[in-house]
Amino acid sequence: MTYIATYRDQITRIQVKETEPNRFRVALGDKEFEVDFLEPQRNILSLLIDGRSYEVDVDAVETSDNFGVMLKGDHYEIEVVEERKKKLALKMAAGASGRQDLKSPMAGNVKTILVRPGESVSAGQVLLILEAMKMQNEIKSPIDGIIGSVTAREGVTVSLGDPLCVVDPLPQ
Amino acid sequence: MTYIATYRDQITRIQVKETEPNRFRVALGDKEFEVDFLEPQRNILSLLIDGRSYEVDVDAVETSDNFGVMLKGDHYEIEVVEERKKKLALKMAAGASGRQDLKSPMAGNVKTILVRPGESVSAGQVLLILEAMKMQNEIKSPIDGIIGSVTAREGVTVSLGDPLCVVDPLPQ
Amino acid sequence: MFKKILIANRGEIAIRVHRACCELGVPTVAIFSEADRAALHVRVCDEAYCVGPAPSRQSYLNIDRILEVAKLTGADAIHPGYGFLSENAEFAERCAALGITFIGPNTKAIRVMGNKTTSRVAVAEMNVPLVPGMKENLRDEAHAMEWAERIGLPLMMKAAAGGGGKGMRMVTRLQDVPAAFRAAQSEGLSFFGDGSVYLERYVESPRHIEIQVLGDKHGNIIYFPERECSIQRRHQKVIEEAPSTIVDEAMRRAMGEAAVKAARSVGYDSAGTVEFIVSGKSREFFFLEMNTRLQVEHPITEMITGVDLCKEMIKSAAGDPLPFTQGDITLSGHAIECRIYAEDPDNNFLPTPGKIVGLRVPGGPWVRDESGMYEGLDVPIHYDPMLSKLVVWGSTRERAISRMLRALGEYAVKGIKTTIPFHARVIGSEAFAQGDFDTHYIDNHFRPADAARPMPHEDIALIAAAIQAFRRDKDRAQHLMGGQPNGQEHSAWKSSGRVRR
Amino acid sequence: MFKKILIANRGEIAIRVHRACCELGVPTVAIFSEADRAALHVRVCDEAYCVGPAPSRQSYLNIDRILEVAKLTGADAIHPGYGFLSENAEFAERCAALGITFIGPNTKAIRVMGNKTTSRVAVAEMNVPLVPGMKENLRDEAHAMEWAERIGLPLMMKAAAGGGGKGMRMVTRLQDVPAAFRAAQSEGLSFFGDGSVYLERYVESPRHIEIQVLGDKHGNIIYFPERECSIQRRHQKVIEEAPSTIVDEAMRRAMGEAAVKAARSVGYDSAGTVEFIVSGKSREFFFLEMNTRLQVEHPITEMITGVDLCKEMIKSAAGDPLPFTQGDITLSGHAIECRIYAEDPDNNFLPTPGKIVGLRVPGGPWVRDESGMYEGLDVPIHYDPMLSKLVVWGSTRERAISRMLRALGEYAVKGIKTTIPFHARVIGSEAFAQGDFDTHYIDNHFRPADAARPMPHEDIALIAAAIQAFRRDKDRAQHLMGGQPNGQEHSAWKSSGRVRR
Repeated sequence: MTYIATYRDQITRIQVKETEPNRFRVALGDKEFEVDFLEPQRNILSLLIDGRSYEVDVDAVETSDNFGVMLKGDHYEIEVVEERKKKLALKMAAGASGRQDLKSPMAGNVKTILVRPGESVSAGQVLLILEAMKMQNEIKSPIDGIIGSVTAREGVTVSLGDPLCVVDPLPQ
Repeated sequence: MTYIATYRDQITRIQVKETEPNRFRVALGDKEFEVDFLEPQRNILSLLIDGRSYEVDVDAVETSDNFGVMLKGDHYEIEVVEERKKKLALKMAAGASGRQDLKSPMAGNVKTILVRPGESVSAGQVLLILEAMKMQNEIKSPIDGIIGSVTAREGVTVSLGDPLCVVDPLPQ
Repeated sequence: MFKKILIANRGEIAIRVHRACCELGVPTVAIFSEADRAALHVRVCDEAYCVGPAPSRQSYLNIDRILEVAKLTGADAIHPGYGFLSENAEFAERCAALGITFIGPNTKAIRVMGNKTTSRVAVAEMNVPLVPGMKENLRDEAHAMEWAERIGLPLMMKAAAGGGGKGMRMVTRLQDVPAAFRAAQSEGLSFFGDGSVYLERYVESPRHIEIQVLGDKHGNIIYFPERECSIQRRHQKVIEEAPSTIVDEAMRRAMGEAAVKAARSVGYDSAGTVEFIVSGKSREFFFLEMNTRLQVEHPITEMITGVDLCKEMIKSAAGDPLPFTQGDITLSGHAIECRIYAEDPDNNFLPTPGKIVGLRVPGGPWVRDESGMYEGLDVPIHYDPMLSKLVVWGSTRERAISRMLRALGEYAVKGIKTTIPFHARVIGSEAFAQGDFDTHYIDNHFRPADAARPMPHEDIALIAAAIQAFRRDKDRAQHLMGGQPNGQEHSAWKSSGRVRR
Repeated sequence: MFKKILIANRGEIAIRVHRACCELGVPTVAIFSEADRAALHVRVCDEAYCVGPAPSRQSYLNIDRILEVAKLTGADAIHPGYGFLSENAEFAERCAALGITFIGPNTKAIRVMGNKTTSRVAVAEMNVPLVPGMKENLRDEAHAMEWAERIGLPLMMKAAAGGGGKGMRMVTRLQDVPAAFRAAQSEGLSFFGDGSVYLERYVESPRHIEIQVLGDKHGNIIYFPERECSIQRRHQKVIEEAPSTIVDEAMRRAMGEAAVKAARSVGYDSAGTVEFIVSGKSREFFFLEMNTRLQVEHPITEMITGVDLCKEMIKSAAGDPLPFTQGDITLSGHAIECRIYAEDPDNNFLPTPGKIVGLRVPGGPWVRDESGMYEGLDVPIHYDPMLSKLVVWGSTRERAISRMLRALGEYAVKGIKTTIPFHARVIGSEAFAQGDFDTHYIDNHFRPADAARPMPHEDIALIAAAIQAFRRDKDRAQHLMGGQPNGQEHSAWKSSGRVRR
């Protein structure tokens, strides 16, 4: 199988082949790796690559192509999509708008909402304040734009990934 | 629901009622207990009974009515059967023979088999030797009897619960 | 000794106190909020009672309900841990009124030391050095300006009831004094219900160094070697060590004796901590405040002295005289503590409540884990994000550092992000190795450099993600064809219990 | 220091050695058998290579393959741990021939001390006391009878190459001498390939007390305070503590000096242990044997002295002189170790290989877990059943005991039975509290009483089982009706991964 992996806007073509049970040959660009694979605990992998031992914590969700990889103290957010599917997605994305769906980065309480639908906001402006574990956290606008809808309600608890509000880009 | 629990040949009638989610009223003979129940880890229970906190490790198998309970360092092997089912089982058992199916008490290798089918054995006689973790363990006959069949084979690995051999009781 | 101790706290400190009680042979009563039914302290204590809904004010701060449980269970003492009711004089008095021993100092000590102004007055009378500044509160902006000119710049404007970095404003220009006065006053009012504000000199290259003291009900007070707590993020301690790299034997004795004097000023009779601000330049030390409770970072003092402070605190509350004198306290080796938080260090330390789906704690020689975590725990959103404290001891500071790096490397928490890797990078930094830091180190120097660090294992991360994608796709294909998934017990694409954005 | 160390072992000791290397900044190479691909040491070491199939002879004892891996990886030293190749002189020589440092003593020391007869001759020359007996091997039954009469009853008939309780026969009547001779000879032949046998006096109320020594390549040898290892089951150590309740300062020094003499007899230059048998009656001590490796129970010595023996052993092998002298070694407090086995103490200690489906390790002050376990590990049937060593320190023996009881209570291993509760009952026994035991205590006194102990929580066990049965039946009923199982994430009747008989 051939995949397109995206990490920090950098795109890598990866070929994966299972040569025997729990052995994989992986081509990363023009580099090739033989991988002795084991999953001793769910989503915790033990990889032996060229004799070196790596313990890799992978967080994956069934409905998504995003993998959160924790490896020797560093976290990598990687999107892995099958090559054909990725090409299709890229074509479609070319026509998509720059609408920003802001989702809650954590579970918490919506403390204060500072904007209303229709309001103009600039990139970096604080839109609302979430509270969790005695800490207040500001949610900022990623772009200059106009508030579309506000889903969050003050005093109401949100979970990780819940929609908070929508920012539409300024008309071109 | 009403159950019959057997622990060390002692029989107790137990009634269980779920009064609200995670709350149970349990009648044990003529004693009654209110139980605040939680299963924070699979098959590890946290029970609050009359304010006292108990952590109980329960080992259960889908196909069996036997529960292995580990509680404050002691292990209890308890059979819990629904009352009607138990009455039926007792009736049937009354007609059953005393045939002994010896099962392997652990995973290991069959080191030596000391008996053959048809051979007379006495209670406590060593029938075969199992080896695991560098230890040799003798499997003894629980009764005076005659060896029926021998399933174990020397040098072959067995798992916990695998049949080893059958001892038939002496004719009455 | 007490017959039964109620532990009026949660998390790792409830576990710590339970362990001490357990070793003393005293049964314990846990209290918990509705959000904490599955918490470890509920499971390990001998008894456990729910005291109210999730918000602290309705549960862990619910004095009436907690005292009810104490009466119901026959507990004759209450250990408050830290935070919550630990420095609440009213609670201590209500315990006393019911004949229940509050395991902490006398109420006068709590009251006097609980206020920055009264505590400064008290210790000044004992000739404990204070940061040059004022012993009264400011009346108004004009009064503030007058004092600012008298003390000289740079200055700190402080709320008298403040703490934990709240209600403080640094002032480097005289014209900023009125605004700082108003800000500190309003923060003091809103956070602590007290708008009193005062001024003091700002200490350069400031280090936060504190002295543990231990007193009994017979007038004995001793001090322990210092704790260095200058590694802070936004005024919150992150890493502590003992001893400090800038304190020598003479300074240790001087600070210890000053701490005992401060404690004597309020007849201190329990475990407590006298905090000093120390100039990294001149090595002068000044009294900051006294915490009238067991401190989060007490384990590092335990590791270098062999004294179980939590246990001695309980014994002292029970009326036992201290079993040792000042001369018995010796310093051996070096200890470090890292506070492990449920926060994402690569995302501005956002809290990361959620379910811990995998846990492997470090072990081996001289590694101590003080934790309330277990595999399967759902870390609630309602409380402080500290998950555990990792403590190591080594015969030298270098060995303690290498041991802490080793232990942090072993610590695997799956399901939520934690500050474990961040600690490893701080401890592994050159400035930490040199002992060359002050309280601004993390915010001003370390974090900017850390954000730009290289990520050397990108290839392996890509390989791991690609293999998991491959196995997921293979499972899906086999599932569609009605086949069996491949040999592994759990297929790779199953959720690990956490929803990702 | 070495550039890279290969660890020729598995289980907890491989982890222990890796931790020491990690703290010294030396990368490690793990080796593993096909049965151990999922073992923790494979996952934590920097590199890992399979050296053969499950049976030890084809993997962990496969000298050719292990040395191949060392060459391949560029490892310049090999740590053998204990067991396996740790006392194999041929292996040490083959390492040397390849220019690889064997982390252990010189080969002569291994050879001389590896044989009971040669070791007795060597230490006797240094005037180390021996159990009254013979320094040569028995020729035949007649010779045995002659010596038996000379030494006097009771006697021990011992295989010269024996160890671990194998190849030993106690003789209380002269007429049993010929049979004991034949039995010891045949066991010696079958277990160790050597039929040499000798006789010695049987020591009454015997205690097993041993002295850790540490030597370097510069002729320095020091000793450490003793370890008391008399709590044994079938001649296998179960619980160790340091110091011993029957050793005072003068006896400690005498035993230490004797141990150093024994070590000097073979120019000892590494970590090693001199084992003594001590009469609980007369307190005389006699040389038993010297183990030329790091001992399982080394951590208790570390806890009472602050010395990291594993690290010092590696440094000494690298040619470093010892960083301390005899006078620097001081004894502080008390330490206890429990060996946690995968055995069922209520079923004649049958081995319990299987999958660990839940694990919560004890933590908190002065608790040290030396383990190769993790949640999800399938404990293989091929190797020693030791899962971990639990070690505690306390300022007094009483505190160490209460701490060990507390830690054992916290230790939760789900999926396989272990000896954890058995340890708690031994440590909690009156005889242990009094320090009043000898090597026969467990087998002759404790176990009979233990089997008859009360089981006080039968009601709660019945309630728990009944509720789980109820929940299972409710789930089944709802499943039949097409409904959803009740709220809990995992339904109760699912297997916990273990098949029960």
